[in-house]
Amino acid sequence: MMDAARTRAWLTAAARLINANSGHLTALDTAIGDGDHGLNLRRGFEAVTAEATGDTPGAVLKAAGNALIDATGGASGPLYGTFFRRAAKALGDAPEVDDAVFAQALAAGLAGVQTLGGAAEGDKTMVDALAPAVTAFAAGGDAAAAAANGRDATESMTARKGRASYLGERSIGHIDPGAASAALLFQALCSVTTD
Amino acid sequence: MMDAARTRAWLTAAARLINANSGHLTALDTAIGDGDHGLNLRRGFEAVTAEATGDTPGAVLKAAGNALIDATGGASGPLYGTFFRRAAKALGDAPEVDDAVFAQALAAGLAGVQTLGGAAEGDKTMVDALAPAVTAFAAGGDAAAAAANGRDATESMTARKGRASYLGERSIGHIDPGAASAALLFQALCSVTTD
Amino acid sequence: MTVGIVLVSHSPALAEGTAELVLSLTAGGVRVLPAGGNSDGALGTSPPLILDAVMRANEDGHGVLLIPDLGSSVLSARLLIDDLAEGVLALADAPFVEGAVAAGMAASTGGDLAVVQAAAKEAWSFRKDPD
Amino acid sequence: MTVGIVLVSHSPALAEGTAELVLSLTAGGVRVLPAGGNSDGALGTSPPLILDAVMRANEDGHGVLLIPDLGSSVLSARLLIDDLAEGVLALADAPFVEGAVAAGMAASTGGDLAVVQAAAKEAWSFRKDPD
Ligand SMILES: Nc1ncnc2c1ncn2[C@@H]1O[C@H](COP(=O)(O)OP(=O)(O)O)[C@@H](O)[C@H]1O
Ligand SMILES: Nc1ncnc2c1ncn2[C@@H]1O[C@H](COP(=O)(O)OP(=O)(O)O)[C@@H](O)[C@H]1O
Ligand SMILES: [Mg+2]
Ligand SMILES: [Mg+2]
Ligand SMILES: [Mg+2]
Ligand SMILES: [Mg+2]
Repeated sequence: MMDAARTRAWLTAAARLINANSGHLTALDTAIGDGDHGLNLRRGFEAVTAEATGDTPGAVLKAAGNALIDATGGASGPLYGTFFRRAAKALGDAPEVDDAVFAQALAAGLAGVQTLGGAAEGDKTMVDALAPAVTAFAAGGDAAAAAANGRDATESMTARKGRASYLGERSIGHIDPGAASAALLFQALCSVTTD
Repeated sequence: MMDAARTRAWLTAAARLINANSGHLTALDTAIGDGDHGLNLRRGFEAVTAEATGDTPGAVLKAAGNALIDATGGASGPLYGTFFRRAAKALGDAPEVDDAVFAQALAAGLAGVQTLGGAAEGDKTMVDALAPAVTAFAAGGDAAAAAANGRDATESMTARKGRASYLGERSIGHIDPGAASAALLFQALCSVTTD
Repeated sequence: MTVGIVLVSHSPALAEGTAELVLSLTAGGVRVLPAGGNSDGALGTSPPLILDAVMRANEDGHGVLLIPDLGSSVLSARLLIDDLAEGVLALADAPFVEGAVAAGMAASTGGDLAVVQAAAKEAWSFRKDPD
Repeated sequence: MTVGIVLVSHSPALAEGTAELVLSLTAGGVRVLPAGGNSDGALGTSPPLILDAVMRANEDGHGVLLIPDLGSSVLSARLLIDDLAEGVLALADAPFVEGAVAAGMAASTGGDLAVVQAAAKEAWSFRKDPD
C-alpha cells in the first residue's frame, strides 16, 4: 500500500542515498560522460526534498517530477522528472493505492522515460536498471535486486544513447551512471515498502 | 606595361574608390548579406595602402594579398587576397611585364578565387564581375565596362554562394556587393593603364 | 508576423554567440533568444530558463522553434513541447549553428512555424568542403 | 599524441562556448582552441588569429583539425590549409558544434588527424528527433 506519507518517505530515502553516493555517481560519469551526474542529482533531490509535498501519492510524485526537471541541469533531470510525472498521472488523485496500482504507475513512468529518451533495454542507460526493477515490482519480487543486476549488466554494454554514446565501444567496461542512480531509487523504494 | 609603381598606383586608386563607395557597398550587403562589405574592404584596403610596397609588380601584389587576408574580416578578404596572391605568383619577380603577361596573372588570380570559393559565373558573386573583366583585359577591351556589366547582371541572379545564398530566390533584384567592389577594382586598374 | 527561435545549449556562451550570428545575418529581423546553461549559469540545461525564453520569443504569438545542441538540451526541449499547447512550440532536428542560421533567415522573411522548422532541418545537407 | 582542434567562427562567444562544451565532454583531454571574430573582436574572421590558434593547438605536432562555422570562416580555413604544409592541417566538413564534439571525442581517445576529421564529418548524420 502507498499513501502520501510513504511516497514522501521513498523520496526522502532516495535523496539520502543519492547524497551518500554522489561521489560514486560522479566518478562513473567522469569515465564515460561529463562527470556531473552525482552533482546533478544531488541538486535535483535537494529540490525534491524541499518541494515534493501533497495529500496523495500522485500529488507528491508530480511535485517531485517538476522539482527534478527544474533543478537537475542534466539529461537525468527531464528523464527522472518524466518518470515521476507520468507515474503521478497514472495514479490520479487516489489518496491511497495498492501495490498493483502502484506497479502500473511505475510502468507508466518507465514508458515516459523511453518515449522521451528513445532508449531501449541494452542501450546502456538508466532504462537498463529501471525496466527490470519495474517488472520485478509488479511481480512482487525484489525490485532493488533486479535494479542492481540491471545496473551491473550495463558494464559490458556499448552505449547507444546519451553522452556516453559518443564513445561507442570505448564505453564498454564502465557501469552507466544513470543505471547506478536508478538502482538507488529502487533500493530506496524497497526500504519503505518492505516492512 | 606594368611595373611596381603602376601596380601600386592601381591599388591606391582602388583604395580611394572603395573608400568613396564604401557606404554603397555596405548598403548592397545589408540587402542580401550582413551589411559589412564596405567596412570590410575599407579596413582591408587601408592595410593594402600601408603595406603593399615592393620592387616588382609581383612583390606589390603579394603584399597586397597578404594585407587583405589579414585585415579584411569577411569572405571578401580571403577571396580578394587569393586573387592578388595568385596573380603575384604568376608574375614571379619580373620588374616589368607587358599587358599580355599581366592578363595571364589576372586570370591566375581569378582561377584562385574560383578554386577557393567554388563559385562559377552565374552564382551571383564577385566572380560575375571578375571573369568578364579578366577576359576583356586579355583581349585589349574595356575591362572596367565589362566588370560593370557583369556587376549589373548579378541583379537578376539567384545567389548560390556566400551568405546571400541563404536567401535563395529572395536574393533576386539586388546587385551582389562583391560584384560591385570587383567593378571598382577594374575601374581603378583601367584608370592607371589607359593613359 | 515572425516566428521566434530559442537556442537551447549546455553553454551560455554558445547560445549567445549563435544568437548574435543569426541576428547579424538577418539584420536583427528575427526574435532569437539564447537559453544556455543550467540555473547557476554553469554548463547544463534549465527547463525554467528555456521556458522563460520561449515566452519572450513568442511575444508575437506566431510560435517558437526550439533548437537544441545535444543530449539534455534535446530532452529538455522535447519535454517542453510535450507540456505546451500543440502548434506553439516545435523542435528543430537540425545542426545547432547551421540550423539556427537557416531558421533565422526563414523566420525573418516571414515563414510560419512549419516552414522555419523545415528550413532548420534542411541544414543537415549543408556541406563545407570545396565543391 | 593528441590532434589539436581549432574552432573558426564569426563569433568569439560561439567559438569559446563550443570549446568549453568539448572540454567538458572530454574531461579536458583535448587541445581545443577557439578562434572567433575579426581582429577587433567583433563578428568576422581573422586569418592571423586563426593561425595563432593553429600554432598553439599543434604544440604536440600531431596536426590540427580546423572546424569552420560558415562563409568566410570556411574560406579562411581553406586558405590556411593551402598555405601550410600538407598533413599539418585538415578542414572539417562538419556541422560546427556537433562536429566539434565528435572530433573532440575522437582526438581525446588518440585518433590521428584523418580519424578525427572523419569523426567530425560523421556528425552530419546525427539526428535530434525522437527515434
Ligand atoms: N536518451 C536517454 N535515454 C535514457 N537515459 C539517458 C538518455 N540520455 C542520458 N541518459 C541517462 O542519463 C545519464 C546521465 O545523466 P547526467 O550526467 O545527469 O546528464 P548529462 O549527460 O546531461 O550530463 C546517463 O548515464 C544515462 O543513464
Ligand atoms: N564562395 C564565394 N565565392 C565567390 N565570392 C564569394 C563567395 N562567398 C562570398 N563571396 C563574395 O563576397 C561578398 C561578401 O563579402 P563580405 O561582405 O566582405 O563578407 P561576408 O559575407 O563574410 O560578410 C559577396 O557579395 C560575394 O561577392
Ligand atoms: Mg553527466
Ligand atoms: Mg552534464
Ligand atoms: Mg558581408
Ligand atoms: Mg561579414
